[in-house]
Amino acid sequence: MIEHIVAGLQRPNFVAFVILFLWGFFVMVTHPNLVKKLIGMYLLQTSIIFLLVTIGAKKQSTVPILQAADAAAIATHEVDPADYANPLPHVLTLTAIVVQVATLGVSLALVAAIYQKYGSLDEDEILKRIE
Amino acid sequence: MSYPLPVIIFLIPFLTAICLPMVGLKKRHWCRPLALIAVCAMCVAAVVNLLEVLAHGETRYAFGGWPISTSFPAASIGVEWVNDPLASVMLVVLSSLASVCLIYSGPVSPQSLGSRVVLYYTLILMLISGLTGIVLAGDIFNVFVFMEVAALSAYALVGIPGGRALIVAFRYLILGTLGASFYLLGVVFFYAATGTLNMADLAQQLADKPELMTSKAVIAGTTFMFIGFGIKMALFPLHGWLPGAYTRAPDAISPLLAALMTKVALYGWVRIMFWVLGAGAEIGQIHVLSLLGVLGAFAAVVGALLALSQQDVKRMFAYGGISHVGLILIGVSQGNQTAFAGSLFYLINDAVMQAGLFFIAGSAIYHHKAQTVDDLASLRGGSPWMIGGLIVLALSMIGIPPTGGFFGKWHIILGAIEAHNYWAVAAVIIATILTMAYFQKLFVRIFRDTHLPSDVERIETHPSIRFSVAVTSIAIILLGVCSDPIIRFFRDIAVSAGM
Amino acid sequence: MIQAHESVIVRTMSRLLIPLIQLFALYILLFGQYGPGGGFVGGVMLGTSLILGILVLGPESAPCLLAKKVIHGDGVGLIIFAGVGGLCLIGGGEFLNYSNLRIPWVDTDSHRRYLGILLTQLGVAVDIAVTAISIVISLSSINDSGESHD
Amino acid sequence: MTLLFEISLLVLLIITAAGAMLVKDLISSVLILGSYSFLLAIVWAWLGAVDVAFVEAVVGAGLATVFFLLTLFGTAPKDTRIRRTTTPFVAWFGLPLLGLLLLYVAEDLPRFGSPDSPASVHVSPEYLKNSLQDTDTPNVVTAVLMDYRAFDTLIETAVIFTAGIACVLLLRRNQE
Repeated sequence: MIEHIVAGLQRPNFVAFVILFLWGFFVMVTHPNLVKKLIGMYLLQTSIIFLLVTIGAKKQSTVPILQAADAAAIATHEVDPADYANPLPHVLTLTAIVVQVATLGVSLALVAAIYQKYGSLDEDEILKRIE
Repeated sequence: MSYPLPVIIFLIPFLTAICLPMVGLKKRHWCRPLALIAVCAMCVAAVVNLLEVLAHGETRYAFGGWPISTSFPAASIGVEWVNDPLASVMLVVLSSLASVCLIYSGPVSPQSLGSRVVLYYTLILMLISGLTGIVLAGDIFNVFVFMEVAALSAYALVGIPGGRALIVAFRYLILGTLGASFYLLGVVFFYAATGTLNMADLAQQLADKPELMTSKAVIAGTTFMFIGFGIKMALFPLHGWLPGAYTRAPDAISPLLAALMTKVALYGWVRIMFWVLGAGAEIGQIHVLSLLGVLGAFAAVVGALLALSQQDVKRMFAYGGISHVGLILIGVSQGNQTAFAGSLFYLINDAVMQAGLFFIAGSAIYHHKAQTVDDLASLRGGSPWMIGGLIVLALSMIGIPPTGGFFGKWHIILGAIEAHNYWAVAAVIIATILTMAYFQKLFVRIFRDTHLPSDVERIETHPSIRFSVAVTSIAIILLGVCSDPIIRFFRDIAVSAGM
Repeated sequence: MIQAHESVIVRTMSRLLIPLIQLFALYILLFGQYGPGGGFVGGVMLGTSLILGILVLGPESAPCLLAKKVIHGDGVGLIIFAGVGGLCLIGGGEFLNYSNLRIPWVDTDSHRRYLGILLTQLGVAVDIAVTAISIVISLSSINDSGESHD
Repeated sequence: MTLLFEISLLVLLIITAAGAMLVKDLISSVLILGSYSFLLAIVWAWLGAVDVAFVEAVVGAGLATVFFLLTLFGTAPKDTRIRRTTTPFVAWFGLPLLGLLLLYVAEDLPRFGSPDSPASVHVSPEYLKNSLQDTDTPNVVTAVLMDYRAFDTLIETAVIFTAGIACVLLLRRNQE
């Protein structure tokens, strides 16, 4: 069991993902302040995207934009996928980042409407003002 | 050119939703009829699609026409839709219930919307097209994006009445986004382990390389996807958002959410569980199906127990829905054809029952301002038709023969006996008894005082409410009467699911 | 709405910056196929240029009035995107299969797909810009409502 | 790019995230979140995802911070200072356990940057090989985003459209 976890620690990216994911999850679920919850939600979503892109990354690989010089190589199908980063995770990340901001927009609209009605951003304060 | 009907079914509500804000700028009163026409057209197209699929079997639709230049078996290059019998049946149920809910939402919609009623109907149509996408999707990342469309419109629709609804909507948003993020994490783990996003291709990868099934990445992916779907389908420990959301939502939206949101999430999990992972998946030597059954049993019993202790009518029906999700999970996890067919049939019945119950709860509030169980008595004097509908739906919720609910439960119990899981049979029976108890509490309050209260004069219920309650009650009885061919139809779906 | 910023420097600088941001956004949008960038980034930058006008130059300024007119076109970007997809469907291919776009002077499939990608990027950019501006206007109209009723 | 640069970038990332979550004043924690997004954009650029770095810088640091600050300017200043919160015992015990479980899972994930990991062998070579002939667009990410998986992006734009409509529906209830 221990050597599995030590093997896990060899990957700095995955360790960073785990720390961000759990901390964001913790703040998002337990913090009383509504805006702080949203900051935790933001970090949770960015940590998942961070893991997605680290899976697509390759050592010694350039940006997946085929330069004109490669046009000849591409014509004869010798594009070596190893020297370009994997484009698919980047597409999923673009979609996930924009979903994240859309969710953030709606949640901040809800927070603004709640503040307009109850005059506070703190959950316990709001619950007191409901009765 | 592959068979375009599924895309047309999706495009009808989608394009109407896009054009509604433009149309609504000038002609605000046009948007409700336009939305109704769109959903009814979608219903007709879904029935035609069902007949087509029954005649010619499953069809696949590759967007952008992308399987052409590759050697891959499935079109894992582009995004793909799978239009198999189960998906087309779900489409028919989804579109017919959505049209009945839209008819019902005429008089009951929140009145203080003013010019924003256009956006209200846009979001309803976006919710319906999002759910259609989940039902038809053949690509796990596509399911995530459709889930976000449906979820975002649901958060805003729940928050419309303002005041306490906003707080409940915010809680629903936090838990919903948590669910979607866990699902995305599951997708990331599956992508890391197999490199593909297409369900058919993923299933083939997992079948070709057996050691992949027991690799920790796939097990973690399955767990995260299950937690994500668990939150979306309000499985018992993760159901925190559902009672508040359905109670505080506007009365026109509660039936739409109650009937469709959790059921489509359950359908999504069944599709991934059986068509992608295969029924033999294990999480660390614990057979996933038995784990699922235990969680389902726990959810069924505790859901019905919580429903017993509720005072608010809508909250009681919401907890009833949670217990039914648990019941369906019990059926799905028995691993044999009878229980699987029974639970899918019960899924359709439960969608119709939940819609009907929330129609009645909404009409009680609309006509008699009857919020809690105690003041339902005025319903008896005011609108006897509603009481008739309530009796039929209660029979189906408990599971009495003429209604569809009985046949679903009956096949789940048969399947559980067949699989020798007697604790599952016990859980189903306990849940039934508890459901009987809380409906008995409901009917005692209605029929307790023998003399008719004199001051309650006969209220003429709104025709569209009477129509929607009548349609759901008749649908429940029809489902019950012709349950045998439907169950046989679901049995050969179970065969294709690898049972 | 948020009142005009009090310091002259901020107002004049932002009045200078807005056209530059828009120019750069258009460059990013149109050259999204040759380098990094594209529909999403170009759209957000177009939106941000008008958001700068709303936040800094006050309600009566030109960018703010333009923004108020723009937010009525909610679904235009999505209509462009789904319209291109629909045209391919009508043209006889699958939905969003750009090689079926019936464009008269274009003959090779790959060039049709190139134009299809360009059109959809425009659709995405318009949609994101309009939504960003509409969310900012909604969020900035919280405190001027004063009384709260539900 | 020595390993030292990568490790320091990740450490900086976690420090800014910690700052964003621990700071008591909401407005400063939002601004630290903006710097977190900026650092994340650098991390994307280092991982070879240039398009994503661009979007993260514009959308993450730009738009998200504008949304946060607009909401906070709408509230009274007394609300932006939040009180001390006590972390429940289960958090100190449960979260590290979850972390160890996740690290235990990490062993089966492909090694960072290995060119023969399943993700970069199975489907993505097709994109790299065919995208220039099929779509004439050198930027493979845009080709995949707008053509191969165009339906995802269409629904993605629908998500943004829905978010815009939802914000108007929730907030602008007093215009008419």
